Amino acid sequence: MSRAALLLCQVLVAVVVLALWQVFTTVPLFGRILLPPFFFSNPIDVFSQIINWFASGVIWKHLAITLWESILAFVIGSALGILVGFWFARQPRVAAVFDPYVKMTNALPRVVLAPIFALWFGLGIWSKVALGVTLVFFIVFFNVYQGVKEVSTTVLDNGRMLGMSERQLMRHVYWPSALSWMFSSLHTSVGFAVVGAVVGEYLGAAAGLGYLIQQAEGVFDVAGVFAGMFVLSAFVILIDMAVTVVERRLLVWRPAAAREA
Amino acid sequence: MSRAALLLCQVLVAVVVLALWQVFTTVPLFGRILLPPFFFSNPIDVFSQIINWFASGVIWKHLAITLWESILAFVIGSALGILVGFWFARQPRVAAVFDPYVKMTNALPRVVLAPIFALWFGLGIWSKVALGVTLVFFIVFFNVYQGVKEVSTTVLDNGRMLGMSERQLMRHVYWPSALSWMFSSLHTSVGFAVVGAVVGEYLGAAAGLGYLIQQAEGVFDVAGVFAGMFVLSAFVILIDMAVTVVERRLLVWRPAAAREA
Amino acid sequence: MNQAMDKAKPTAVALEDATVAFRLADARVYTAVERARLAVAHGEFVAIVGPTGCGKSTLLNVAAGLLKPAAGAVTIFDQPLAGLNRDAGYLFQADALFPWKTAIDNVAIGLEIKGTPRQKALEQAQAWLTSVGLGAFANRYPHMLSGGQRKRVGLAQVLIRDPKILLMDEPFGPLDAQTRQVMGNLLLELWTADRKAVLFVTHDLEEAIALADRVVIMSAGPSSRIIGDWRVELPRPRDIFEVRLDKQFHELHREIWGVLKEEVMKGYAQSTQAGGTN
Amino acid sequence: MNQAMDKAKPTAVALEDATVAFRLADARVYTAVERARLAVAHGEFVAIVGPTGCGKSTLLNVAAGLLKPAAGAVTIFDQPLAGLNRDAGYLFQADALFPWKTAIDNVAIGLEIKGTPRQKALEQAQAWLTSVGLGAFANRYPHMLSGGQRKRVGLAQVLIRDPKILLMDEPFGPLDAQTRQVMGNLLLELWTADRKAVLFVTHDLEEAIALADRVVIMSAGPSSRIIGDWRVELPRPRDIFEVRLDKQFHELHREIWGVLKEEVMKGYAQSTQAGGTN
Amino acid sequence: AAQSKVTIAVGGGACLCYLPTVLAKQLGEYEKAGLAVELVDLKGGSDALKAVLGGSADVVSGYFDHCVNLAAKRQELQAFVVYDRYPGLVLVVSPKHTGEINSIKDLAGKKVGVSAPGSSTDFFLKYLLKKNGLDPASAAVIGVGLGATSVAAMEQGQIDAAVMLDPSVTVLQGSHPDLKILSDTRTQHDTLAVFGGEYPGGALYSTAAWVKSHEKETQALTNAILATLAWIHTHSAEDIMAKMPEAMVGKNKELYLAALKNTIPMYSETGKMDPKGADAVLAVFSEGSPEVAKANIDVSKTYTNSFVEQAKKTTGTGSK
Ligand SMILES: Nc1ncnc2c1ncn2[C@@H]1O[C@H](COP(=O)(O)OP(=O)(O)OP(=O)(O)O)[C@@H](O)[C@H]1O
Ligand SMILES: Nc1ncnc2c1ncn2[C@@H]1O[C@H](COP(=O)(O)OP(=O)(O)OP(=O)(O)O)[C@@H](O)[C@H]1O
Ligand SMILES: [Mg+2]
Ligand SMILES: [Mg+2]
Repeated sequence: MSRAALLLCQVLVAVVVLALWQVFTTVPLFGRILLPPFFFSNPIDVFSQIINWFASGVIWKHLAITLWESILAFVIGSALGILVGFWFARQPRVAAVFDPYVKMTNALPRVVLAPIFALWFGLGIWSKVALGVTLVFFIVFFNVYQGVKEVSTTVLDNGRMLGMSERQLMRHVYWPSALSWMFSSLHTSVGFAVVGAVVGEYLGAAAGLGYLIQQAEGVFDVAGVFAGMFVLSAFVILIDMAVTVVERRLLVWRPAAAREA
Repeated sequence: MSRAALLLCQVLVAVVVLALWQVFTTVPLFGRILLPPFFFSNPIDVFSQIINWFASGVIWKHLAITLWESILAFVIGSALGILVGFWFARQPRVAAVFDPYVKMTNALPRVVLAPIFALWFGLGIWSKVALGVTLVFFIVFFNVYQGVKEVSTTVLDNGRMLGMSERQLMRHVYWPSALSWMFSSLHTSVGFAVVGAVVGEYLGAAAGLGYLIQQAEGVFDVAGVFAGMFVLSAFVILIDMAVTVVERRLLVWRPAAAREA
Repeated sequence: MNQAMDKAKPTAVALEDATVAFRLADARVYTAVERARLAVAHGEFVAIVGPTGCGKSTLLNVAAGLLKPAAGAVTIFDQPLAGLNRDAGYLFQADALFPWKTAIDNVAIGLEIKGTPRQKALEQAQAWLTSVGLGAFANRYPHMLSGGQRKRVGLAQVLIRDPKILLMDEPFGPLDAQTRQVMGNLLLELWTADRKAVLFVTHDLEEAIALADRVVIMSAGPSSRIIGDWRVELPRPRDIFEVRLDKQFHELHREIWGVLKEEVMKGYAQSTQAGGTN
Repeated sequence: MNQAMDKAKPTAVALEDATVAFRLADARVYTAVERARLAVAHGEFVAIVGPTGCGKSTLLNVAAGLLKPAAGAVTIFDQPLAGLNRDAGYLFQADALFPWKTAIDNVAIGLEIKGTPRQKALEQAQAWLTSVGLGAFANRYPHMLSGGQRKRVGLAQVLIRDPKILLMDEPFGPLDAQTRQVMGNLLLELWTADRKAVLFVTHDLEEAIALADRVVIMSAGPSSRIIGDWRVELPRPRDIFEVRLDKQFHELHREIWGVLKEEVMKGYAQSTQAGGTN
Repeated sequence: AAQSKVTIAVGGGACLCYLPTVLAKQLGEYEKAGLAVELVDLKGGSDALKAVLGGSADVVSGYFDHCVNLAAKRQELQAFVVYDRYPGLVLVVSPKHTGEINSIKDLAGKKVGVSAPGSSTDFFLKYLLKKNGLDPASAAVIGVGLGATSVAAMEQGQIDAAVMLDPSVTVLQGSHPDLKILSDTRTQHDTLAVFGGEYPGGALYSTAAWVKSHEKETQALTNAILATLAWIHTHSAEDIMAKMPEAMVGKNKELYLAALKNTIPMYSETGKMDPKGADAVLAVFSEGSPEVAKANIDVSKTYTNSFVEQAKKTTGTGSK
């Protein structure tokens, strides 16, 4: 499929979804409206809200804050996840001892922890970053941990026989080998970083898209809520593209995708 | 390290953490209490609360509901993630077209969607399950998708030359090959399933641990909040153990972990 | 050098001026095989010999339908090949066993795919493992087997399916000389009983002559071509070991070896030049 | 059969009654090698030959320190071996290149690890690639190379480090006869210039005799033992091809072959019995 | 008799302002009235309301102001029994900033916490600012939630002041006896001063359609609440606490008791809507939301006192 055809298909999907959304929220089918507008608004209202935001410029401040929080959460969370993942994978004893605790921590509802984050990090961006980090960290951690353990034994033995120190093994064997695991987790966690930031704002903030969404929600302005989520999602795609570019660069050595049947 | 030594180390870690917690919340250090008990309670109170819950038996009902929600969310979310992951990996065109939308959806803050879940699934367990599913699904999906694409080309070609149909390739090649990817994501998502259920309850419910936690929070009973989270985490370990048992069984064919240096 | 093509039997595999090119990272193109012309009749045993890296595996991949030639055509039993070659069994040069299946399951899968009941497939698989000398290793996973044992499991995996066309890429490479002969005889036996078309890549010229009806020589890469095609007129049935004592065998060996040696040295010189068709 | 052990030179690798056992899935134990006794003097070239699956790779793994023997001792330069054998370079039987490095980077890494500046390491790596006939393939990733080409990159990767002990597991397996000889001569040249201890696994008895000072024969598994140890008294320096014309060569070959053939047939019969030491 | 099932969505069950709904269940008043009531706790009033609009619950126990707010969205909601006569919103100054802020006028340019932007607390703040001659937008509004987060923010002085509800206010008062309060609508005095009449807080309401089609249930609910209100005003705070579920009281009984004592005067004695209060609600919201201001809302449609009056006629309860 060419790039143009692909783009066309993608746009088509969007158009169909939006059209269905518009129809289901406005035209009664079988005597009732399938998606009550009070809960779902409708695409036209949502888009006019988005345009309104951008036209008036109010959105930029909020968007900038949320993006900044997301990026920080993403970078810090992934960095920690990668570091701890490598560390655990290379120190099986440490891993064995802490394993249950890591899993327990992963199951803590972050929303409940919000007051503690607010206490420690204040009501500014850092409490939101912290929330995002707690989501991103675990996703990346588990994958990197597994990725390092999946290194081919032969290749690893070769590295060791070539005289590599633990650090050199890291750099020349474990790291490149775990990369595809890592990137898989990064694609997942981009979304979660944003979710963390927004939920954090939602629990207490002075600005940001989460704040905007909450404000809209408070006055039952569903169009505003959806508009906020849309803007958010669009920017996630941008961050994800950046991740993909890095991924492509780092994984040039792979055989091209499996040949078509 | 023997099993006994390992267990000892694990208990030691717990003891140290609990001791520090107790000290920091009760004894002033450098003129101030590091962890204000108003936000952190202290281990003794938390444990007496837990014992109280179990002694009086009130916890069972809530625990049962939350566990049931978590397990449903985990099973449904993983099943969907695996199915869609496989489907996308095998249908590169479908994947290319829907890729941005999947990523956008992953970035939607679930908390904001709670009212819609309530609308569709009612206030019973299913709206919580839905919330959990939206977390679990993406984690599993991204990993399975990547896992299927990582299948060794030679082994895949061999399967194809042996005359396997697409379904047989699935069963004999893609599935076993993607298993370790899948299990890695399952370990992550066990925690997220529970988080989803609890957050769902936290946002609106008549029972469940999230409900207990919310009530405790409402009256500033931090011990209750922590107690709830503890009970939760403990049960996550149990679910995770079940996952590990299945994993061990399905992955018997792997070479034992890399030899020690 | 007698360019041979048997017109009586149907052609199982025919490459017609097949050219294979690989795209390299820097957008350059490496032509591995150029205008290869090769026809294997049904029931014919063709050995391919050539210097390392000349394109033997590439040729088999083309015949298997795993690689599409950039130019030229591939026909299988006179049908143009689209997609995979469903009539062929392929023993890969690299390790291609399913690491998650035991030896016996690896072998049995070839039958199970066709719908043979599992129990029966396992019985036959056990018989096949025994023929390749691995009867006692049925329950081992591939990583618990030695290199030569893995190769033999692979051999059994391909043979159990009884394909009409056999593509074999150095099947006896990691085996000792003695086991090689046992396996060679096994292969010949099968082939004699139920004539298949065989494309057999090997580095052992003696083996090639001992086994094959025709020996095909490829030139050194890049742009490797088929530069020789000898018919081996030794009588059948042959015993691989005894056939080596035949005088005709030695003559043929000397003749082919002369061509081959020259070719290898040329290839070595070529590929050594840094900055060549990298 | 002259059991040989040169007492003058220091011993580079010594296995003393090394027994290697693998735990199988069902808690049974498979004894691959039993009480192997082998001493390789510094500067000695020892070839190991044996039926497939007898335990040759296992023996090298033990000498490399990758496998701990269940019983017996391993000493390297008269020091008991704990952990990895840091003096050894190991060319693995299986493909062990780093798939994420180009051919030249794969070779250069051996030097970079020691701290050689990258530029210098690359220059030397290019020189090594050229010696193994791959000067023009420096920028290829392993998956873009043929089986024989990958093996040669691996060879260069090991040789560039100039290790005191060389462990080589079928290094020339996937090469054609001609390239094999070129590589063999290259190896001999290096070894002559700067005598190393070499442990060389091969299935080609002629190659073993042509290259080695001693040829060691292993019995068929399970519980494989070293059953023969021949000193090759052919004069040095040797040309691999010409040495085969020597009369002594043929005598030795016949002698060893006799033992080996019997052993292989025994092994084949043993391992075929289903329900054996599975 | 077969009991009818009613699901009540509570907008945050822990808030003392919703106590009568829970207490009625504890006292068994619903059963006496012939209802099987399930209480479902939601995070906030607006979530409770959405649950009702979405059909997963029947009746909201939440702040009346949502009825007015939603009238602007052409959603017809109707309150039928009001159990809080004061809203219970308290404007508190952070202990760290006591010195700087002495009156509402000092809030200009400060950071003021509300439970969430767009919530009742937010509108209350804007109304107060306006009433004191300030621009409603002159204070920076920060969402801090209702619970521990808001207490933390106040304790640490991350915000200068906040609109809070009980028990948070009592918690702060406990640790800071000199806590500065700018407006305390838990009391009759401040409520009258701010709104010029009783101001409806918590109420039971549902969609007008539901009320119309479920008169029997509505009446039963009204009766139950009225009975509970009567019970509250004839018993001590300790008695009330003893009736409440343990999980809702928590371990800190003194705190709960103190908060409860602060709150008891808030509970309505009649269950009736004061029409002036309803107008005040509209005024408050018109201040903060142009949409409400423009909507031409007929407030009288958003509540009905007929069920309370009916209850009085038949049982005589609630008329103290
Ligand atoms: N994916 C690829 N990209 C680029 N070049 C390739 C690729 N695969 C193979 N080649 C090149 O094509 C040529 C032929 O490769 P092929 O594997 O067919 O050799 P071969 O004859 O099988 O060699 P050997 O005996 O060593 O296995 C080699 O020079 C190799 O480097
Ligand atoms: N991990 C393992 N678990 C169990 N058995 C093993 C394992 N590795 C090797 N073996 C067994 O040990 C024996 C020796 O294996 P090894 O790889 O040393 O053979 P080899 O002499 O190198 O054979 P080849 O020439 O085929 O490479 C074989 O029978 C093999 O099945
Ligand atoms: Mg090849
Ligand atoms: Mg071996």
